Amino acid sequence: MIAATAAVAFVALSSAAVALFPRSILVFLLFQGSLLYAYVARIPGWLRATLLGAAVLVLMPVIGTYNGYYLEVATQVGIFVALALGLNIVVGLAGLLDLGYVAFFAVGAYSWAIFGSPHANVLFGGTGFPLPSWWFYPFLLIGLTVAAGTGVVLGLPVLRLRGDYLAIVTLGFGEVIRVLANNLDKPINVTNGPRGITPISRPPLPLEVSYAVGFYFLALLIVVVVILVNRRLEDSHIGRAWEAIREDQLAAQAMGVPLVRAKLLAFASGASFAGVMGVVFSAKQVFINPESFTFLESIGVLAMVILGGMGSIPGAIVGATVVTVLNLQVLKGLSLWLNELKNAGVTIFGYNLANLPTQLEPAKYERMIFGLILVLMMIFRPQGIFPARRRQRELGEQ
Amino acid sequence: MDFELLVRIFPQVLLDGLLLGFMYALIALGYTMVYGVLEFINFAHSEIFIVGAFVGVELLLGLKSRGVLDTAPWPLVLLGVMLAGMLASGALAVTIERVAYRPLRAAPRLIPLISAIGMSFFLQDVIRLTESLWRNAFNLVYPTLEPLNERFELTSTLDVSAKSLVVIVAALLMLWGLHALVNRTKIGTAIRAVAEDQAAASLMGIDVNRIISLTFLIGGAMGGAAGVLFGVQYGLINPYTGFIPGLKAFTAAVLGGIGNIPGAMLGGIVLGLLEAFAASYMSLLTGGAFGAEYKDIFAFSVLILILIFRPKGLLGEVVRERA
Amino acid sequence: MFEAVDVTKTFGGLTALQRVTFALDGGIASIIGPNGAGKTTLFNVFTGLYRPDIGAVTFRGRPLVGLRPDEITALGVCRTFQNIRLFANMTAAENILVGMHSRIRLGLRDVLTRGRRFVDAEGALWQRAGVLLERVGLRGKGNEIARNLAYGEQRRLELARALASEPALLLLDEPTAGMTQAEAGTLMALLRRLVGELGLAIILIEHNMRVVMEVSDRVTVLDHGEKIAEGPPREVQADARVIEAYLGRRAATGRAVP
Amino acid sequence: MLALDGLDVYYGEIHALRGVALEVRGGEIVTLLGNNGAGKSTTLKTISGLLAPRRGSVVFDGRALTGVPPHEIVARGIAHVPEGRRIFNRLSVRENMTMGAYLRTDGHVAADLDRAFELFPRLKERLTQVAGTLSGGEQQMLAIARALMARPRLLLLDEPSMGLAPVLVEQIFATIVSINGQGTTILLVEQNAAMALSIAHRGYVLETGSVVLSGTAGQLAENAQVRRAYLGE
Amino acid sequence: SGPAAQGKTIKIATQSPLSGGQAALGEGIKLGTQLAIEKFKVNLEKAGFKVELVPYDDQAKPDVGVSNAKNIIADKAIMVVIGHLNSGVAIPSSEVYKEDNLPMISPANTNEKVTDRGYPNVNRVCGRDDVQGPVGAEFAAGTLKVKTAYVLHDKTTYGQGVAEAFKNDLEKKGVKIVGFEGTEEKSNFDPIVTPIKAKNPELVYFGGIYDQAAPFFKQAKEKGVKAKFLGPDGLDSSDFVKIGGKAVVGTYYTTAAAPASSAQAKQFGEEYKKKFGKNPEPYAAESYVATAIAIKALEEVTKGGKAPTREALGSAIRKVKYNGMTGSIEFDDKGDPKKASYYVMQVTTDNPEKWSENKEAKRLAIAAPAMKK
Ligand SMILES: Nc1ncnc2c1ncn2[C@@H]1O[C@H](COP(=O)(O)OP(=O)(O)OP(=O)(O)O)[C@@H](O)[C@H]1O
Ligand SMILES: Nc1ncnc2c1ncn2[C@@H]1O[C@H](COP(=O)(O)OP(=O)(O)OP(=O)(O)O)[C@@H](O)[C@H]1O
Ligand SMILES: [Mg+2]
Ligand SMILES: [Mg+2]
Repeated sequence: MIAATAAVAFVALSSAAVALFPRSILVFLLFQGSLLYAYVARIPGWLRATLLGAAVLVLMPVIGTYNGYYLEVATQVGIFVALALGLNIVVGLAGLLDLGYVAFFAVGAYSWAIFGSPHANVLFGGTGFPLPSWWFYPFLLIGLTVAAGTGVVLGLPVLRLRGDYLAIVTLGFGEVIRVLANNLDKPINVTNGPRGITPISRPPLPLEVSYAVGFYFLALLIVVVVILVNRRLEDSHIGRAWEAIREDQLAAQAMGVPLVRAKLLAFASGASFAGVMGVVFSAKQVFINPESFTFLESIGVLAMVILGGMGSIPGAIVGATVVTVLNLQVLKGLSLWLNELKNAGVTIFGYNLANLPTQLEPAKYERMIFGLILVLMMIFRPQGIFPARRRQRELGEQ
Repeated sequence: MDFELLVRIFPQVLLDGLLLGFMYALIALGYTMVYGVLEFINFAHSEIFIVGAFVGVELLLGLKSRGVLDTAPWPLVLLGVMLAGMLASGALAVTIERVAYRPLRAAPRLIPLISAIGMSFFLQDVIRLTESLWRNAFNLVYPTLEPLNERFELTSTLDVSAKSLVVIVAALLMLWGLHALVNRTKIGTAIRAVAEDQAAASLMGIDVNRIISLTFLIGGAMGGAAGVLFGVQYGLINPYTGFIPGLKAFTAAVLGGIGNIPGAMLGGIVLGLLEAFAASYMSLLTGGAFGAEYKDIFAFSVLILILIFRPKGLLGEVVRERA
Repeated sequence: MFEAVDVTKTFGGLTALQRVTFALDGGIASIIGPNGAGKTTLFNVFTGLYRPDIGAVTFRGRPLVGLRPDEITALGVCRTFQNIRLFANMTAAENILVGMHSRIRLGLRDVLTRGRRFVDAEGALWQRAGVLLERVGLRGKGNEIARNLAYGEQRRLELARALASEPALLLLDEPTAGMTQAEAGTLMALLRRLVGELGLAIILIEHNMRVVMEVSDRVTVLDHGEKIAEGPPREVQADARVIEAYLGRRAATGRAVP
Repeated sequence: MLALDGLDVYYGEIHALRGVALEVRGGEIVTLLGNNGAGKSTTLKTISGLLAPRRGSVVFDGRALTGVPPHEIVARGIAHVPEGRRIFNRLSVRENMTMGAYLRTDGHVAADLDRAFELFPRLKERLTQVAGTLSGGEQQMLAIARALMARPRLLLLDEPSMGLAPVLVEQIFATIVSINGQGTTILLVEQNAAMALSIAHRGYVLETGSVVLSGTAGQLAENAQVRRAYLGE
Repeated sequence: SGPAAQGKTIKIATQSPLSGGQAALGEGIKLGTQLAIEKFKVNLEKAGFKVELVPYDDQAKPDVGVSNAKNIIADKAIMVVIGHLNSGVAIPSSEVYKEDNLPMISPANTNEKVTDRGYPNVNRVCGRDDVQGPVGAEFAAGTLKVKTAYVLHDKTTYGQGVAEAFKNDLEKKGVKIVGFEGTEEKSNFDPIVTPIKAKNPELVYFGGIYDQAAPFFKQAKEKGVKAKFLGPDGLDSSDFVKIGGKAVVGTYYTTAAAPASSAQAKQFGEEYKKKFGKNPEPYAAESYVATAIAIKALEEVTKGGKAPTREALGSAIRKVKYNGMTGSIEFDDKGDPKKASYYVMQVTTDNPEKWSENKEAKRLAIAAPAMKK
């Protein structure tokens, strides 16, 4: 009862605080913290669902009207949550280390970018493109299919490989896709090379909502579907087969698990999530070029999965949220705050920050702190934030 | 397609590829040593490598500003600088293991991988911070050791610079030394024993932690030496320079069969040759439709092909899976 | 029902199996032989993990050579491993459910829609897992992580997992290794029940001679990859070559068999 | 020589040893019997320092071993042949043997090598073979020979007969007796109770982490409970 | 001083990569802006405003840039953004700025698409790829009179864009292109140099930035390539000779920044060095100019102590006539400089301290192309 009151109060107060102080990153963090609290607190299931539902369906868009930046952060969190959940299947459940995951994201993104922009005219001639903007919606499916197909095409030859050999091949594949995107403006101009493709059509939205809100809900909707699919897969013979492969591939096969088919399915479903989000990403950005699909991006998603807790759905969600929020919000907020102190000429320990040499500009060291946080998290919580838990089941024992 | 040209530059391209390959091989040794013992990819090795390069450049710049760089005999200078680089990188590698990997030894394999990635980010910016404060610049240029720039014309279409020869000789020496150490000495045997079974090794009286530290020391020192040679060869370094060669070297290590020292060498050379031939020939062969920009695609595609047919790398032992 | 003809397998220069012929129509057949004789290798050939250089293996008239291990399991041949290979971080019950994989007739669509069919089927699977656990004496351990089970329990869980695939032929590789004599006895009783109640055929690799003598209908002896003897337990036990290569003098002179 | 007292050992939450106390005197063969999971291996691992007890003491030659890392315990004269042999598969037989003598700096290593080969002539024939390709019995011999290279005064053996053909089991037990005859004290964990009791001087029976029975080998062999549970009668 | 404005803060934001591999260039943008703010803020301060710099690190990643952009438009005190380094970040981020009419002045984005979208808030002070490339071609064919050329670029928007423009124009002028390639390589150019040497062109053009161009030219020279070297304004940094040494003396580069021997440019270089202890990176000068323009426009819209609005500032920027070290700048209706002066410079010495003494080889004034429809 106390927990329930606390949770409701926490969420309500923190969201009110965001409305009052729309620019305070600390307050917004508090709001995010309240959601996490509502998730872990010992409160009735319906209350948890109501609180979280209200937060993401109502409060977040409202907050977005006070400060669009938060909605952007939330949308990007959504994109990365879907990516992390996809990679979680491949790495967390099936145990296949994929270091080139972002390639599938790229495939999805380019599929809409090419046809949703005038660029396709260069490719096919004529003036028929961009496709009418409602095509965006069918393309969610097309992007999914193309990415899944790419997953299968990559998977077929390489899934024989184990462990780090697979890792290096996927890394290579990721690079191949990126370099291809960067180079396929010649001899035929498919991707427009480094100059990228723009303008990419945005989908028509119902009820005249703004794009910011529209993309937020779109991302949210996809995340919900992805979570649902993820849970159903995980909690079935397919998910169990993946885990068995992760634990002992030879024994799994000897117990009747068709290795190639199961692995391909893992690759394809992981890839398809990335593909869908790629389509959304390209429309949201209006412009894409290969710089969004580097190796570091793949590493980032992997860090989310492991930080959250390998093989765990809540883990992947929280991992993606933490890394994204850390990168886009906390570290940025920190350096902006330090910058303000500096501009205001605040003195600490007798040292006037205004004299801080430019070498020590806080904004420059965000990645250093991110790296440090990764190391510390691994050392102090190696199992991840929300490690996978085994469900207890009723069995047919008399 | 200009066939005559293709033939004419062939020896030079071969040499270019070999040189690049030895460079990769040198860096790959660090990955392979660590992988051999702990079975994990030390992503921070590229920074360990580049720290060697930075220590080297600082020393050379120091010597230069004191005006002794051109008077001291160059082999001595080079050797001294390399030793310093090796020491620094080795010490750094040992420290990283102590701080960021040892607490995670019992954790699943991907955990130290992420820790290593974090370390890699962290170190890049620490190097940058240090150099920014110290020199107010972090793109540093290696002072030239003039005698090393000399070029020898072997034929009218083939020439080689002294520094390239130094890289090749140093790489061969180090590879041979390391191979001998690991396979012919008691310490080397202990390293292999720890690699296989840490608990059993400790029951032999082997101090597992010390052996692992030693492995990082050796791997790091090799990285440091490679860093200095890299700087001498290519001239320009910054804190982020290590990343791509590091990735390539790691690829080379895998290609050769990770954990295998001659494999690292072979993998490096194969990758170097692939890249060199792709970069030099791609444009010639396709009449300009594809160019040097495709060299990585070509290299990675061949890598994938090789691994499909030899899933444990070129020299990787097929560790048999017994049921 | 099961037949292997002229199975030969070499590793590099080493001939691990040399023209081994083996047939079984039911009951329990044991394979014994010195360490390294090729017993486990024979199992690996039977279950598709190794492809023989020469020779044919058939089960109910179907050739097995060239099939993948999972296909062989689906046909009704399943095994346990000499060094226990459970899915260490999954629960005991989940281990068993993986064993049922080849018998599950649900598609991706059922999984994603989670309809009636799926829910019913899934419920039945868990139900059956409980029954199997009980059968091997692991009642109440279904939700334990496999890694945390005691060694003997793990051996029995492996057996349950193999049974979950509803095999007609079960291959057991040293199932009593590391068990006390009493525990081995319990396991033997279980095996005999399985043969009796389910009509299962079993091939058993064992070094525990007491077990071999007690449960086998027939014993095959391998040495250096070749079959050196075959027949009823008593006969084989008295074979001079078997004593020489495998049993040792003490066993032959009739003193306490270990 | 070795005394354990009130040992409590945990694997995370699992309480594996509960107040185990036992003693091994110089020159003895002492055997430890018990069902699967009784805690026999855990006991040996605690002695050799692979596991740290939460409570209780291990005293060897009058000095406490608690908190001493495994490699130093080897230096004090205890060698442990672990469950499942754990030889170094990728090292040659000779290299495995040199690892056994890792800590030794005296000049008698070569002589000890010859002595080990007298005991196990089979190993001498396979000197350069990669250990992973040895047969099971040969691997077991190697594991024991390797431990002897440390010149231990106390040898801990964990199920040396597991997975071995009967003829090899006989050989191994004969070897244990002969090692003991040359002055090495032995603590033997065995599933094959009959064999173990036939060569041991004394024995202890463990059940779910506690010592429930102890006595001379003869007494134990006569004990009804032991006969039922471990001798299979 | 206008009491109405008393205590009001005007923030000028920069967005550029401050961490990661492109940090050095991104930092140049930030520092150029910082210098300009300190130098030109007096009038605004007199009017009662406090002027602050807010540097953002876009990590050269589009998603980070966009999220920063959202944060920037939410901070109502930010009046203008100076940035970005990468067109790939600038284009999606400026979509966000446009939502709130926040003016952006780019010091470095040469991609045609940046301004060709015709947004009223987006401007740039740098040249366009399709202008600078032809300037180089004009010089190569007209002045150097080369017959054969080899073109290499760095596979970035900038490098490839300018290289392609250069190549196309050069071909039209009848020069034979013996090779056209891209590379992401940063250290080892051996395999690229080998065929160049064999083909023996009269000119080698590198479309890209000094940190790649210098090692490339250096290795080419050392390997015996005898061609003349030419490149775009990415080479305009004293680090070019610091890295390349003697080997790159004689290299030509095109730039919109006036020769540092011009009084303004010289002063900028000295002040920059005094303040930050190093020579300006490429784009530092452009950022300085962009900031100066922004401040000039700010002075205009705050006349009489009025609080500035983004919209007003946007149109004020379009009206600014600025004469600085990159020549006189006036924006056309797309936000491109109406007429850009270009200089072709030649490196005269390997002493980085004397970078400013590089020789002017040619001067050209070219108008930006009108918006394509
Ligand atoms: N994958 C492999 N590669 C090379 N040699 C192998 C392989 N598998 C088995 N062998 C060799 O084949 C021979 C037979 O091995 P196998 O495991 O079948 O023996 P086994 O009869 O089961 O012995 P044990 O009773 O000790 O388990 C041995 O010499 C073994 O080393
Ligand atoms: N690594 C481990 N993690 C968790 N629990 C363990 C671990 N090793 C052993 N145990 C548990 O500790 C208890 C004692 O195990 P131990 O290995 O000492 O038994 P044992 O007497 O040697 O049995 P066996 O005859 O099967 O070898 C058992 O319940 C076992 O499940
Ligand atoms: Mg076997
Ligand atoms: Mg045990």
